[in-house]
Amino acid sequence: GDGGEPQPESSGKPRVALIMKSLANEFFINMAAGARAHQAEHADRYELIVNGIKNESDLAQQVALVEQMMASQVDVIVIAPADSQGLLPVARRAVEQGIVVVNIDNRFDEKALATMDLRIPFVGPDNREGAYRVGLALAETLEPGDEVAIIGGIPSAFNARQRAAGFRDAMAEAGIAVVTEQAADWEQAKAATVAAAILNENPALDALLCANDSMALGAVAAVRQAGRRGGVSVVGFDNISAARGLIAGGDMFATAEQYGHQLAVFGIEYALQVLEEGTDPADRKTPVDVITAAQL
Amino acid sequence: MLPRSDIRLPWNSLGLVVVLGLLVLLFSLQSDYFFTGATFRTLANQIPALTVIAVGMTYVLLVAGIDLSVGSVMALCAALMGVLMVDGGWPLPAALVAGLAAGLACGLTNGVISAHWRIPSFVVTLGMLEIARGGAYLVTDSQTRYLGAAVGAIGDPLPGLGLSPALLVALVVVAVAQFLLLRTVFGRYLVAIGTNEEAARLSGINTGRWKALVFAIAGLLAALGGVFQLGYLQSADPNAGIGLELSAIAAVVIGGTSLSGGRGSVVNSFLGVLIIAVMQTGLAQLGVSEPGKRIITGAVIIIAVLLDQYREPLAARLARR
Amino acid sequence: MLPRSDIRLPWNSLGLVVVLGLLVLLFSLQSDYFFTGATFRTLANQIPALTVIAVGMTYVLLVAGIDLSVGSVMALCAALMGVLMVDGGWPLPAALVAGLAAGLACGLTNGVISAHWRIPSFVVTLGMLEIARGGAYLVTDSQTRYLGAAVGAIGDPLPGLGLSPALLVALVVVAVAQFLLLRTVFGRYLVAIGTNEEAARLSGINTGRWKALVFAIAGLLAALGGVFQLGYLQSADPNAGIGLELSAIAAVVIGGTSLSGGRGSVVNSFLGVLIIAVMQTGLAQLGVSEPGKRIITGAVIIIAVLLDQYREPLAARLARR
Amino acid sequence: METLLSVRGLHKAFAAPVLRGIDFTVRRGEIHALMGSNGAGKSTLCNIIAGLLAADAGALTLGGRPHRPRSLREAEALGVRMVMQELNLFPTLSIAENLCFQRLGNGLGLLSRRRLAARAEKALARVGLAGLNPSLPVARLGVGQRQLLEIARALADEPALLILDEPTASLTDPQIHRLFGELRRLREAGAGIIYISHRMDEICQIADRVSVLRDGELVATAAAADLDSDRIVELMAGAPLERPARGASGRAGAPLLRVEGLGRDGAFADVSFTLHAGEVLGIAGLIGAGRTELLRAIFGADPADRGSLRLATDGFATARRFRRPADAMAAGIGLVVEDRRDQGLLLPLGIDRNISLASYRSLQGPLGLVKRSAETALAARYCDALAVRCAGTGQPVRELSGGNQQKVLIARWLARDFPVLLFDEPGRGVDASAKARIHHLIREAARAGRGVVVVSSENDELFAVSDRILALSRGRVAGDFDAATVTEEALLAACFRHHGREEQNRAATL
Ligand SMILES: Nc1ncnc2c1ncn2[C@@H]1O[C@H](COP(=O)(O)OP(=O)(O)OP(=O)(O)O)[C@@H](O)[C@H]1O
Ligand SMILES: Nc1ncnc2c1ncn2[C@@H]1O[C@H](COP(=O)(O)OP(=O)(O)OP(=O)(O)O)[C@@H](O)[C@H]1O
Ligand SMILES: [Mg+2]
Ligand SMILES: [Mg+2]
Repeated sequence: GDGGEPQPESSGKPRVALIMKSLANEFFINMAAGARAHQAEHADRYELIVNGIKNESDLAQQVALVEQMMASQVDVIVIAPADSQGLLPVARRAVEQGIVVVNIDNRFDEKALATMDLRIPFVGPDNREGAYRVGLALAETLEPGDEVAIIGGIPSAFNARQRAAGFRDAMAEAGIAVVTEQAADWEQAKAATVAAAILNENPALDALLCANDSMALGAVAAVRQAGRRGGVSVVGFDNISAARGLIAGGDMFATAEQYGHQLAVFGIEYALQVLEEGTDPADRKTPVDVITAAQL
Repeated sequence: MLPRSDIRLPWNSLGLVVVLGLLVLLFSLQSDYFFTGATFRTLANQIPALTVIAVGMTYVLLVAGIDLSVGSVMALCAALMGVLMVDGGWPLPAALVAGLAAGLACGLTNGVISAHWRIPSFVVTLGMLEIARGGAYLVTDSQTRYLGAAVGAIGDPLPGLGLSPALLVALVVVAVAQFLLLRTVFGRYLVAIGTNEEAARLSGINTGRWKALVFAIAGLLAALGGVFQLGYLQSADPNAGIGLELSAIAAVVIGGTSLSGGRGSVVNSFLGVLIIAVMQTGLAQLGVSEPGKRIITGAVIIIAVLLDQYREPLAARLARR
Repeated sequence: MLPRSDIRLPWNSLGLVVVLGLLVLLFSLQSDYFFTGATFRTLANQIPALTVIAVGMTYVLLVAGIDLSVGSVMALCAALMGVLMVDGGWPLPAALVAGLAAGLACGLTNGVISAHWRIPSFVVTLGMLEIARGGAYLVTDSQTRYLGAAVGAIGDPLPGLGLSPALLVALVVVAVAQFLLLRTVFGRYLVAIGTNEEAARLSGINTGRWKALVFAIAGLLAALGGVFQLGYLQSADPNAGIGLELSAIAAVVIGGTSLSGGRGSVVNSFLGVLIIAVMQTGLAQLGVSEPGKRIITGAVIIIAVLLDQYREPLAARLARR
Repeated sequence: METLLSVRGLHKAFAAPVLRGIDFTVRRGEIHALMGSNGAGKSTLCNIIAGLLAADAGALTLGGRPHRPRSLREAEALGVRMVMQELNLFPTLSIAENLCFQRLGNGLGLLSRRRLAARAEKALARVGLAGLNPSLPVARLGVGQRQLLEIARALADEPALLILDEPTASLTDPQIHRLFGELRRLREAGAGIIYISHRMDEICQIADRVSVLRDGELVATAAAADLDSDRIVELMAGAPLERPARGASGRAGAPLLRVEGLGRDGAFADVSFTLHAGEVLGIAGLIGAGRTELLRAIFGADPADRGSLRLATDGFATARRFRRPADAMAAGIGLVVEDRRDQGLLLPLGIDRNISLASYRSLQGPLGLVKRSAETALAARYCDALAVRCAGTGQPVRELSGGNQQKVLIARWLARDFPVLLFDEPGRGVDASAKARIHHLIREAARAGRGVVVVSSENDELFAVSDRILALSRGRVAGDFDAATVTEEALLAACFRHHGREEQNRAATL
């Protein structure tokens, strides 16, 4: 603790707080489930509290969560930050309070970390590279000069920008034209509306690249409604179960698997390692794999 | 004697049709592909859910209530149907009944609590917004369910007609709701309750019961919206319909329905839905940037209602001729 | 003769304090770490923005208006300040003035349009919700600005006191706003306008001007909320405050302010803010699942207002002694 | 005659007792006047009979059976109909829908518009509104017409017991006449009628028996023939009333306000007159003559379309047309509105807050603080001057009786010293002695050099306060009379001047 607070009774086991971007999204749910399963197996090693914010972009609420966990005097915070810079001040305070902080999923801004003279180990995938590889897989089925459109997440979200950038990298490399890039705020219905409009406006469109699978589901609906099934490919990101069904059925071409199930577990193990051994683990990039019908 | 009041009814639709026409014209000038059958089919596929939800909202606003829970209730009902069909293996009709029943139950809960304890419906439905969303996460375990062709028949265009069953049902709902409002005792009671609830109560109307019924209808229509959404997207997403209450209220209010009750028209709400849908589709087709979309949408909402201010004097002047 | 109306004022706070006490008790029983200084310092850091925004909302609801744009306006103002400081190199005080001015301008626009053209404020502020959000995206180019220690002084606890300047300012705002409401002619006018706008107008009150002023105040306070948020997060996020209007209205309505105008209390709105904040903090400390959080939050909103129903008769009985 | 309604030992209390041991009967085929000063408990008694309130103690029987209705609807099923003191209409619904609200549909719940219109036309004809289009929304009617609508609604059901709580408060003589014809017809058919009014002349004309309430106690019941109005007033007040002399506040001074060719489309046209200091100008007219509209236009509540006002303050130099009440008030004009509940009072707020509403300029301390003791003192002064019956100056106005609410509204405007004061039906619902006080205050104001305009549908009231009376007919000035010499006949004839020949003839036969 930071002050002379009376320490409440505790079991003596380290208490780990897992702070997610959202617990209303399959990807993070998987992550949390993985963590819970791990904790159940190692119940003697640590206690686990899982929290997520209501709205994936609500930075303030996530900062509040970190503070609340600090107030609860947890020993470890494993966090998937909603913003790569906005969480840093509070993370630093947590570190100063003696809490072990591990960064998962969305990487803290390295420059900002450096200026703050802070070191927080990172475990997670590279969204941009993942999107790039999904884009390349798609590009193999297209030809230079073909037209595609990108449907992005909430415009200011870090991973939304990363994924869109990855898609753009791949398209540029393959010489495919991106005719429009629009945001659909990660939402299925919104993506359906946007995709339908894009399809109307671009009769020669060959593919829709969506920054997550929810939006890909919306795009698939729009393609079907426009009667262009087979003519327009759709790719997504996250590999949620519904997307797997679509890929199997040929409505979607590909998605990206980030092994979310293990992501939080890696983070927790890193933290426990710091606690128990006092070592300072290196960053660890977790794999991202492209899932197409061939992988299912 | 000419029934003059009919001409001056607040539900004349002149101003809205003008706004709609202007929007279509503008987008057609900007994009070669806007004024095409494809666009209008797209629109026709997108609006059924918002349409029926706006109908329910019109009724709720008419009795001076508000329903913030429609988006969550829609998601909950769609989620329930999705889970029952995918995980439970239920046939579509059975799941459909269960989904509609869930919507009805949510709406009835809203109505009974707010009417019986005289709590502002804003608060009750705000509570329900949270509760139903929680329910949607709970039943789906926060995972989207893909249903595929099993529900396709709802949203796919009927051969020969080019319109989906969802749209047809939505149009029927609009027509029936407008008829109920204008031509039945039920409709007059709603207007009376919205105008002067105390006087309505004194006239022997069981205002609480009618209001509860109205919220139940709104819940049922939210569930129906969920069915349409399910058919359209062929999947059940527990995060569906976030913020939908504001879109629905915007459509209804653009349609000239008063937020303080007693004045409203279902047909005009439908025109409000069309204005919103045309705007969304048009802006997306033009590929306007996100900030631009937001700013234009906001401005159009205000301008539509502003123009509407001039609708009544105009109609009155026409009527005086 | 006894001035009875003062005793029977709606702004007695008994029921709310009871609800708040119950929540604290419950969470303290469930978690060893809840009833600690650390938790309360955390709370104290989190509430300033919502508090001042709820104060503005109380005023708006008092004159029978509503302001849906507060979240967006807050984000726009914070974004503007962030951009001016980071990209423009402005010093904090100058950026602060610019941010507050932007909030005032948004609020004034809301007020003037809705008062002058007699458009429901629901619609105008819904439009502004979109426009200001678009503006926030525009000025930041949709990217969060990190400000660091430059703004830390706003949100960091003052040494010795343990409370941040933001909280102190927020408390002063609450006190001043309550005082204005109860003790000044301005407050009387707001209550009169909210109770019967036509009667107020016919008594020579320039209702349009006062209403515009109230919306301007709400805009200014939303901007102040943005300043606090900036200090708290040390960064300017164009996505901040999505859905904040509902939280603010929930807090105010839990505090017993009527949505139909004429009845409200700033202090009780503050208690409403505390109830919401305590609930969020408590649920997070217990690590309740997301569906659970939603369902409990919804239920508490409804129950708080339900208990509030029993507050007035109870207070009346106490006053009669 | 057979007893229709009997009330035994009725008690009712709100914060304080309001009815104390009332014994009261109504016979079949009688019109029973219920008299009492403001706040005596008349409306409360009727509300209990009509099922709106529950008694604390006591027994009621109707037609020999115990009568304990739990709602208005239940009482109505037993043949009781009440026209309440305040209007209870639905402005957004049509006249026909309002008139037939209880029976809107056919068996299937569908509106039968033709049947509604037919029934509405019949009901309207009974109260002399035959020309009105039944599909107009009620929002477009004036207060007088709405009052008639309420009466038509009650009459249409041929009730066994009809309660009229001040039905004539905003009606003019011809309508009252017609109403009395209908009441007599109903009486012949064997109905019992409870009639509440503060107009003594009406009581003498129509009532068979009179009961007088004072402070919640029934102090007398007697045949109307055995009482005269002085005696009734004495019973009501517990003391004899000095009758104010007719007319004349003194000498009219210099001109204060000139109205020149004022007009508002569809309401009134080409109205010109001059108001002098020290003068009370009465305005007479039939319902819908445009009197309310005229006052509202002068005050800027609904701006005029044509014409202008000139004020003495700038030597009649500028021609103005106020667009906002605030502007008119700044120029020294005040208006007491006709529709106190919807446009005048802040019902949930205290008496003090209501009286001070237009006077905060003088009740304002430094920093805009309200001088609360001054506010309370002001309220106490006027509660006293107008004998407002209340539990304290902080009591919510909602809880006051109708007449006392009216006094509070008048107090708001007397509390400030406007050079020009406009009163629209100031005596609406006020009892005789309070009316005398109000008239006294109006004349006092004039004597102090202010100019006062009084619109009233009650000729006695006009005669009692005015120096001069202007007649409006169909929105046009149809006569300017000296109040001391004009006869009722001449005034009535002027009011009908711009009506059709047929209506004028009908009026002549009244
Ligand atoms: N809801 C209420 N709460 C408290 N007091 C009330 C309430 N309703 C009526 N009263 C009181 O009861 C008394 C009788 O009121 P009532 O309306 O019966 O008078 P009234 O004889 O009809 O007077 P008026 O001639 O002015 O209409 C008044 O003093 C009034 O203030
Ligand atoms: N809001 C309105 N819209 C349209 N017409 C109206 C409105 N208010 C009044 N009128 C009409 O204007 C005319 C003048 O009404 P006004 O109320 O001035 O008459 P009045 O002489 O004061 O009679 P009273 O008040 O007793 O009804 C009437 O024909 C009335 O129907
Ligand atoms: Mg009365
Ligand atoms: Mg009038």
